[in-house]
Amino acid sequence: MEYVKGVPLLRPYIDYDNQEFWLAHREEKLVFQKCTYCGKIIHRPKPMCPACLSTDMEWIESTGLGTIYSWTTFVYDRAAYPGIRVPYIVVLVEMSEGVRLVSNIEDVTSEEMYIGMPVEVFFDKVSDDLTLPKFRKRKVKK
Amino acid sequence: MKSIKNKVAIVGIGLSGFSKDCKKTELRMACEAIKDALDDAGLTPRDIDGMIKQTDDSADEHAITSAMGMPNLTFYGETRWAGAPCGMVMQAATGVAAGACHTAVIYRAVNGGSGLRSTPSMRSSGQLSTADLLHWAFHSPFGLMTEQGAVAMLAERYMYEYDIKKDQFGPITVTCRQNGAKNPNSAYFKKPITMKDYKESKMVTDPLRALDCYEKFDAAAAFIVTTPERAKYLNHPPVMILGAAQGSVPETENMCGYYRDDVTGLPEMAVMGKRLFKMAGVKPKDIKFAQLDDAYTPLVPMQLEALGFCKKGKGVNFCGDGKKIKAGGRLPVNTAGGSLGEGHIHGMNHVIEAVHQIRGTATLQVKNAKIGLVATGAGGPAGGLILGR
Amino acid sequence: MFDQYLSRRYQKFGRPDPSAYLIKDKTAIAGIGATEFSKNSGRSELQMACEAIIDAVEDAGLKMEQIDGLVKFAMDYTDEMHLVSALGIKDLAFFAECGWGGGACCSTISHAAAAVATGMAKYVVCYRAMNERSGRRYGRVPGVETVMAAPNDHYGYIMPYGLAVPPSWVALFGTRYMHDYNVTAEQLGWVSVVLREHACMNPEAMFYGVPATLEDYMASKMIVEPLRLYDCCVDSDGACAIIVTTTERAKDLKQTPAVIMGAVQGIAEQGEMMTSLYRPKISLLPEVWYAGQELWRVSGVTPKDVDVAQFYDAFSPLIPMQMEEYGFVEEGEGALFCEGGERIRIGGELPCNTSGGHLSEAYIHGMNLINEAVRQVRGTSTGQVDDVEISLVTGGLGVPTSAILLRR
Amino acid sequence: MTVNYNKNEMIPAPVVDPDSKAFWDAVQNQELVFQKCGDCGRLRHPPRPVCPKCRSLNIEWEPSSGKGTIYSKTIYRKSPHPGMKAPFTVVLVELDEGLKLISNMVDIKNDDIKIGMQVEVVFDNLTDDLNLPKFRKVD
Repeated sequence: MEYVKGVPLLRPYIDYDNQEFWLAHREEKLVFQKCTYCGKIIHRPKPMCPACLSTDMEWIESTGLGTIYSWTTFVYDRAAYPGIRVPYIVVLVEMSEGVRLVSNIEDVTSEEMYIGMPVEVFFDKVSDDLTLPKFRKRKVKK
Repeated sequence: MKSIKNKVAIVGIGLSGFSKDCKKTELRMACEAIKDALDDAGLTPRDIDGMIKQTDDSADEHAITSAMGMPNLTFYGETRWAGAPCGMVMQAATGVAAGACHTAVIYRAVNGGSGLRSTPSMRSSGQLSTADLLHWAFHSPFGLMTEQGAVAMLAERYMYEYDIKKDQFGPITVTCRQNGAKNPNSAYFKKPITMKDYKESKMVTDPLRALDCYEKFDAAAAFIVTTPERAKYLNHPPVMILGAAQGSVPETENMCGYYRDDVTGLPEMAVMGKRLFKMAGVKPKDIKFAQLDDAYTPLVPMQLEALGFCKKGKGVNFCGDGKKIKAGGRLPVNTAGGSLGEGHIHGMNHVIEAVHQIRGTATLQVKNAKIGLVATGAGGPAGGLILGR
Repeated sequence: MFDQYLSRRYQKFGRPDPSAYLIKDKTAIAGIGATEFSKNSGRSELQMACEAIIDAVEDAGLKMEQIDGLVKFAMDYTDEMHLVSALGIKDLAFFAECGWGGGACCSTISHAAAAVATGMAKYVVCYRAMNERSGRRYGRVPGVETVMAAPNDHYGYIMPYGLAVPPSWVALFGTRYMHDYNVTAEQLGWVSVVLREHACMNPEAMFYGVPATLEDYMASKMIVEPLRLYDCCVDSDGACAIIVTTTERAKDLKQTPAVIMGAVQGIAEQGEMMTSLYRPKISLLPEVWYAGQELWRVSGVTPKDVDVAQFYDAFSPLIPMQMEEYGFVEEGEGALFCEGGERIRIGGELPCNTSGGHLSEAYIHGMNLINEAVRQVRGTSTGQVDDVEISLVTGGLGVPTSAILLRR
Repeated sequence: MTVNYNKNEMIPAPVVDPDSKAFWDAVQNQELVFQKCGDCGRLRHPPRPVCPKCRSLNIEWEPSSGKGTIYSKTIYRKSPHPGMKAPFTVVLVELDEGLKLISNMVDIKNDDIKIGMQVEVVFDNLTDDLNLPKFRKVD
């Protein structure tokens, strides 16, 4: 993926509910919220567990493994984020923890993409203060 | 005449404390206040099928239904402006009375004190609207950029027309603070003030002193309304909605209806009040207590006039030295302290205090508090409620 | 959590009894109004709103002084207090807002109907005015400052990856939908082609006189895979206004009342503004299913009884997806239903978007669809369906949705 | 001047939309004009697209006499904007035509501004492309 210099990077909004998620990326960790009370794993981070209304949450580190649930390719520059050169692929990854995540996939072309493709996380240091979890195709041992 | 009178009841209330920095997101504050209101009523999130929010709030229906596990809502909407608390109750009540939903939650959560108040959402008013342009373009180039200044302009003329002397608004804020000093949830608990403090308070926008104006806080509040039938099975005796009304007239602008003949009248409050009393079938003399919009002291006498508690121009006389508006007076006002004496959450706490009064659970309980009035949105689109048993 | 929806069990317990539903048959749409639809209106949104409301008031045969309620889109840049001043509305007794962009269109009707049914107001105007083409276009990437705001914190999870525009959000659903149910591009193409046919009958439509074939569709520019240009709605400037009152009052007015049988809203769990990607299954639209269940429950009719439908069509895959969730066809069979176009044409089994819809008439956040549904009931549409008894409109998708059912 | 501007900061300029453009264009040409209904002749301010009395969309612009009285005022003790130095007074002027307008006063001390004072319009040339209508006491 090629970023266009000079176009502002779009960054996450970090608040009290989600800061652990975003700050973990700097240490190259992907974490998800887990309800301490009922054990439900949640993404996106929430202030309260929707299953039991507990506000006691912990953060667990993800295995980083998942499969492609859906994807789309940006081919037309006027209907795309100008900070990334088209074509680029956005994927919806289903993680082994059972939660989903939006991200990019690298080193794969649009023609090679398919739903169900196994992927694994890596961390892309986009700028000094922004590291994003992204995905690569993963070889599955038979 | 069809009406929602006696068809809808307030059955649950939740109110956070008032903090200068609560270190929580507005979403979390909203969820906690709603949970408190549900617990108060004896309901769970799955019982909720209606939701009304204030347009400017960042915590929206999606975020709350997802965070709290509400499977589906069938009636939801928004109201804007300072009249919102009563307007939101009215909007939810129309949904319940029309059978579009059964049990609705109304909430607000604002990080006003910590300054973390997020910008209004893109889908509401992230950008100035055409109408906002109209409003601000004719004021801000001349430095009129704050609510305080906007209200001061009304107050100055009000004083001129009715020969009101300097510091005559003081007893209002003193009364609110004295009420708040007895309320453990108040930001000013055990911190009453006297007229001396008021007179020493610094002038901010003449004629308003700092103590004439509310302070900002981080706070959240929620209420739950349902049908009287369901209310029977819940924790508290229902607080019935006897009247609910909104009002807006030409040349209403938020805190600055400058372009009409008389700027001191709160005409939107007057038309709202007329409808409100008519629906409830009562008169101002039947009202045992009133929770009035006290974001700025001059708005209190103006409301007393607009709502018919006294004649035009006599509001300040009515407030006098505070005797008539104290608990035990002829018309106890803002018995928990209101915006000036409890804390500012845009009038939501006014509704909650009215519910406490009717339930008989207020810290400064008014005797025989069978029927009370709440007004919100003085100096803008107005909302009002008359609550009773 | 989602089990109730996935097992398609609608929780009727605890819902108000249909006999308590005061909106059905007792409320009606008495007037509709609109401005022209264009690429550049050349005037303020406030003026557009005023013009549409004046048009609707005249259409109903009312006087402006009689209007005592306003329901706006929360997103609309004109607000009720300035409209009251501009139009000289004397005493506004009811005002409310409905959120979520196009999801609000039928919501406004639901709130207005609740207000008139309970006596809180007599004549309520619902309106939408947008210079969406000449002003701020939704198809473009929002500014950094918008992404950084709390109400849009969900953007933080998608924007840094370049998932930045509405078509791409729908594209993720579209990919999965096509995968799950073996949907072909041609099947979606028929939706676009038939709506264009309908627009060519409607002189008010932006695409009047611009027919398109399936070949044109397939050749149209890929915007975000799998969405082509012809899958996307037409950006437009315009305004619409609708007057809701009681059926009793409407009978004394100028037009045949379009009687409201149901006006419902739906907002389901784990929703997000157009990116509800974290649900167990995303090729479905749970809020639509909920709205549908509620609509059929309160109105007492079934999808079979509907003569003509205006489905919210910001993007073409949304029409077959809605047909499934509203129960017109089985799950996964929507696209097959649209194939060839016969069934959704005027004269077909379920004529859809008879004025051209958002794809080909104009994109006024669903309000132009309501106007068309009313015209179908009155018998005055340019794409009139024979003997319309019952007419359906649905609200925006991927957001909290809404729907109304009208009858003669 | 009763408003002292901070020359290093931006001065808050009006935002103009299609409804108010004619008003602000006239101000740049040192004219104060008000909207007049092209059909019933009713004057109105601030500008809006429709006549609230007869709902006509026809608009004319009528030059103002520029004369009026102070209707109300407030003094900002703390500045709400870095471009303007406190204290300064904002006035609500009632013009002889019966319309009201928010503005500032020139050549007068804050404490000397009184309700009922007779005033007339002057144009304060703040920058090359920004004039604002302000008022001066008439003796």
